[in-house]
Amino acid sequence: MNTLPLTLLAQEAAAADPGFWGGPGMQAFGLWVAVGFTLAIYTFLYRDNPVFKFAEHVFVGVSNGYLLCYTWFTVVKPMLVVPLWHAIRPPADKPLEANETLWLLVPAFLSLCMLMRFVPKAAWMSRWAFAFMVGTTSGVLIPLTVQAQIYKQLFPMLGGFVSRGGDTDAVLWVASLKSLLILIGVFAVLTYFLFSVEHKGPVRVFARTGIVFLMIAFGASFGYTVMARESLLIGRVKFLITQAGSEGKYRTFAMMAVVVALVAALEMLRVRATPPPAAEPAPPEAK
Amino acid sequence: MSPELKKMIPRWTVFGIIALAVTIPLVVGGSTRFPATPIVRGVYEEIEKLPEGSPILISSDFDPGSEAELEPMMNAILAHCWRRKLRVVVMSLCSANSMPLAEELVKKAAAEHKAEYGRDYALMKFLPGGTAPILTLGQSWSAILPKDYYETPVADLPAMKGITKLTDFPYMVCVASVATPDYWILAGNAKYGLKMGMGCTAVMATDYYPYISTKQVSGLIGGLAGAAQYEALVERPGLASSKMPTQSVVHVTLVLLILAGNILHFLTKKKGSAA
Amino acid sequence: MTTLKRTVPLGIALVAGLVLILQGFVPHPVSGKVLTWTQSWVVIIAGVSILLGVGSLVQAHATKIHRQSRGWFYSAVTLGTFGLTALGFFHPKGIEPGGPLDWSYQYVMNEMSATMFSILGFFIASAAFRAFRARSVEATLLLVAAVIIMLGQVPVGAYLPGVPQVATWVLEVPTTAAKRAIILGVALGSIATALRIIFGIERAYLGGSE
Amino acid sequence: MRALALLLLLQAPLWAQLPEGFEVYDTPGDEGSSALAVWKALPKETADASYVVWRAPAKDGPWEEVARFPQTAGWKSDAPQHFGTGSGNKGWHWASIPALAEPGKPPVAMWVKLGVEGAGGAAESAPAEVTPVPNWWAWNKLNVFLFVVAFTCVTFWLISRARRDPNLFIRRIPGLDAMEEAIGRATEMGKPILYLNGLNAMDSISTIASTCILGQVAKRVAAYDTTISVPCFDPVVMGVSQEVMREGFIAAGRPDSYRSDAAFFVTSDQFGYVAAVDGIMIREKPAACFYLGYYYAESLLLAETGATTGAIQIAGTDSVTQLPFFIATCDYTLIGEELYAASAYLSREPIQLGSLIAQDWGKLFLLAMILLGTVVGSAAVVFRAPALLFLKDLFATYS
Repeated sequence: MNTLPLTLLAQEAAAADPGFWGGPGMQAFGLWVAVGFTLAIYTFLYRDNPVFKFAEHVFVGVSNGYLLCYTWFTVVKPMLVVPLWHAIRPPADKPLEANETLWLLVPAFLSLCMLMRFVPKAAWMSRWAFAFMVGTTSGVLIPLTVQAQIYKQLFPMLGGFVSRGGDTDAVLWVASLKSLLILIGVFAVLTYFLFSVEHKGPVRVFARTGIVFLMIAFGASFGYTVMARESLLIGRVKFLITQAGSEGKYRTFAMMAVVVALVAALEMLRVRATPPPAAEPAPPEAK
Repeated sequence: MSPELKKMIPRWTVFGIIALAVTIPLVVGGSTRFPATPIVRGVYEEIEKLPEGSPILISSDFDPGSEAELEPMMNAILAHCWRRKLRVVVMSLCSANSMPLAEELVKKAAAEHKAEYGRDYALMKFLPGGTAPILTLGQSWSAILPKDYYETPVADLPAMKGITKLTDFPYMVCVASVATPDYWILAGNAKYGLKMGMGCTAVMATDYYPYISTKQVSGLIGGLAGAAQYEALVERPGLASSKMPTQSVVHVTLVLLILAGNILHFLTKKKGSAA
Repeated sequence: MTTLKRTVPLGIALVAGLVLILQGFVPHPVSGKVLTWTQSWVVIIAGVSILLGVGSLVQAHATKIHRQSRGWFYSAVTLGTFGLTALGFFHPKGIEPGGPLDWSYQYVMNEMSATMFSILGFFIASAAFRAFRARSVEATLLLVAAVIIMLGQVPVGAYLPGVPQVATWVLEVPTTAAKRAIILGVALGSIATALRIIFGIERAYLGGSE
Repeated sequence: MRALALLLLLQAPLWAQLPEGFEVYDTPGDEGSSALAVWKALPKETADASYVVWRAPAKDGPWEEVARFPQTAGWKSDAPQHFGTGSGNKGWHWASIPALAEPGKPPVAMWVKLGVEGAGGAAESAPAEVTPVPNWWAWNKLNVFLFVVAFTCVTFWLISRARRDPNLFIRRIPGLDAMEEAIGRATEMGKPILYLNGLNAMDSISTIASTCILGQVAKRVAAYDTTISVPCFDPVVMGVSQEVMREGFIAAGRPDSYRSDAAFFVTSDQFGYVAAVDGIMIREKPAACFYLGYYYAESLLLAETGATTGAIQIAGTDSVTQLPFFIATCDYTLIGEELYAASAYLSREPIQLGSLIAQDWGKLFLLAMILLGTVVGSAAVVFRAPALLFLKDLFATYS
């Protein structure tokens, strides 16, 4: 995140009543917190240390608190609780559509079954909810997978590899060769995946070709991903840079000093407290 | 130094080199242009074809973790849509965090393009459940999205005029950092014939090449490089174009690191076999 | 008891599965309704089940604190921040902007997520440095393809003769072929697994096979 | 100017010709939301002239325009979902007419007429009546249905065959053989095993497959008396994992050594989960890490951290994007469908192996089709014989 959305938020907040949490005080404090936690997480690159451990545990606590509330406000309350409540006490302006709402008793019951896991003796009831979720997914998935994955992927391979084009409608050799290679690749990789055939003789040749295709594909995907991963890093570094200047109240430098000092101090304590590593039996080396 | 720490030295070296390769070009600055490939054009041209005032659906399926990569793309697409005077409807299938983020990004872009909420764009709520919500939207929009992000009934939004189900959108773009394009292809395109294009993180891009050749997806904007190309198409160099110099430096550094790793590997191997 | 514990869930999976397979072939609005409903039920059940997770979390950390086992301080941190954030539930703004929940999302979760994610920028480099060694033919192919695509991705690559062309070719031909084959295999595998579940052959998710 | 145009229009002999074969019928295989109009192309068509389609609730109006396009567009061949890919589509136009009735409400009859407008004048056809009704069967998905039925039958047949003759050949899958080894090694070292189910919820086939494998792993873990920890991303998956492991311990005859907190919930936030699991890896230093299920960007964050701890790492995922990272950082990786095969492979139960072989039959069928398609399809292009493209029609998906 850079500074622009925050200034925009500030303008909006000024229009409405920002309240305590949307006010400039909490915003500035938020940025201090953000810079601090960003640097704390980065200390993991050095090694596991109490500062990272602290940030990690905050992360787990906050995310669970947020997700709990979020699920209540976006799923449970509007989809289950409110409609059921209206079924019991219909609001004056809305007549009850009983037969539709009462169906909600099914998920309500299955949800209760799920919560029965808290009662060890009745934990098996959760299986009903598991079965419902797993069964419906499997059912929806089957026709869709045949249609969208098998047939749609098979379709372009059924027209052969030769293509014609241009003014004379002549055979396009380069394009045709490309299609032929794709066909060979698909054929070889599928052969590699056969489970009930031993990789011997001609099957072996195809399976080996399949591995070649797979390896090139995996290498390519890896290379392709580098940009994505680096852009995230660029985004973060940009954030730290904007918070390092006078506009960002030199937060990055201040927090960096705090985090580095903390890590260093705690590391020194640890080194003093632990006996030399030679005392531990060396674990067998992993290959 | 303990042997445990000694083992970390090559890692720390790599980390240090990468940190420098990212930070230095960012501090120095600059920008590059990137000509567009046909795959990126596939999205641009479909949007270009839509008549003025058509609705367009954007599924903003990424959360803050991928913001850096997908924000420039989202901005370029939004700029294009509003320049073509389309009604933009934004929704999300990704996660609890994706809709607040989408709101932030879209509002920022809207302010820049003087787009008005309700008339030129509308924000919907996050829908969990993978293909399930798409399947429902294909039957009836109001079944699960009767109200927008701010609890306004959808019927009151001019931007949503004439939309009763998914296929009332002549085109949609899914901008994703997670597997939601699969859901859109599976449920939106395969089941309801919804025309779609997509943008995604670079990591996902290669997965979706097959869907382009089967024409299930009209085009694909892959990662920052794709976003830089889209920015060039809409003639609006922005975030993506400005990040390209850093990317170049990091990529070259990484290639050099791999080369160095191999040279070291062969040198130690030779030593090992000689001993 | 076995009926309730075993037969009923298997029956639920069978009926739910078969009904939804058929649903895929029935365009009638009634069938549409079946789909909409069952799918929203799944969403609701998944939503309620977050309580299970939170329960497990609280229990685990509370036990640690109670026993004062190693690192119990950190458990207290988790429980404390969890409790503080969850208090935001009572703020009138809920998860809307301007409330404490939105604040903790914006300045804590969001920032830490992005940072953790960006660590990949370092890890992808160390993984490449360590793993991309030309040990065998396969490893060399992996390495060469990765290097070519890396260079082809950035404007710099455009100045190296042949690199952009080879990069496009690699993405269009071998990558498309391999991925198409994997998609086909995965599709068959998932259909087979789905069938095993619907017909009760695979029942591990209900706890074992007996 | 307008008057002149009107004059011209009035003077122009109304030779605007109406197309032949105009027909309106209910869209087959839909939920009753539309009807289809089809008509034969005119001998001379230009881009300046248009076809217009109107609908009305009664024979005498009021008419409402529902489609308008140039004569050079709107071909049947553009809509294989309604008309297939057959050669009969040549030279025919079509339009879709939305139904008058609201979705889910009883069907209502409507009248439809076709018009031609152009420089040559305008003409309208006689109205035709049609009632769009909801259909109970999507015939255009027959090919999909047949595949599902055939695959189910083959699966059952192979299962019954496997019951009779349990000595089925399944090739070695090195990653799965290594799992057993890894559990043994963990026992020797007295260190725990870390098992991750992926980040998808229980309604994902990869997660289901992963929990099934967990059952097999739990059996061995119980037999060897090793410790296992399963940090979960999804609460439901946590519940299922607990059930699966409990049964695994019971099957191994050691129900007393099962601890219900072996599978525990961390958080449903992607990177919060990663931070916590990375922490667990660094601190507990597991002897083996298993990553089975569906993964997103966290794959490399997990596996790279695991690699620094020196654990044996075995991954399996159908997430094509993340496979390269597991391949680069793990000792063994199950690619795509090998993940689904794993539970059957480890259990060695004939029923399960039978369905595994059904997957192979599916692949053989696809291989045969690709081969046939290559030969016949290429011949179709080389000899310019489009009739040979019949295979494409068989596998076209009309949605």
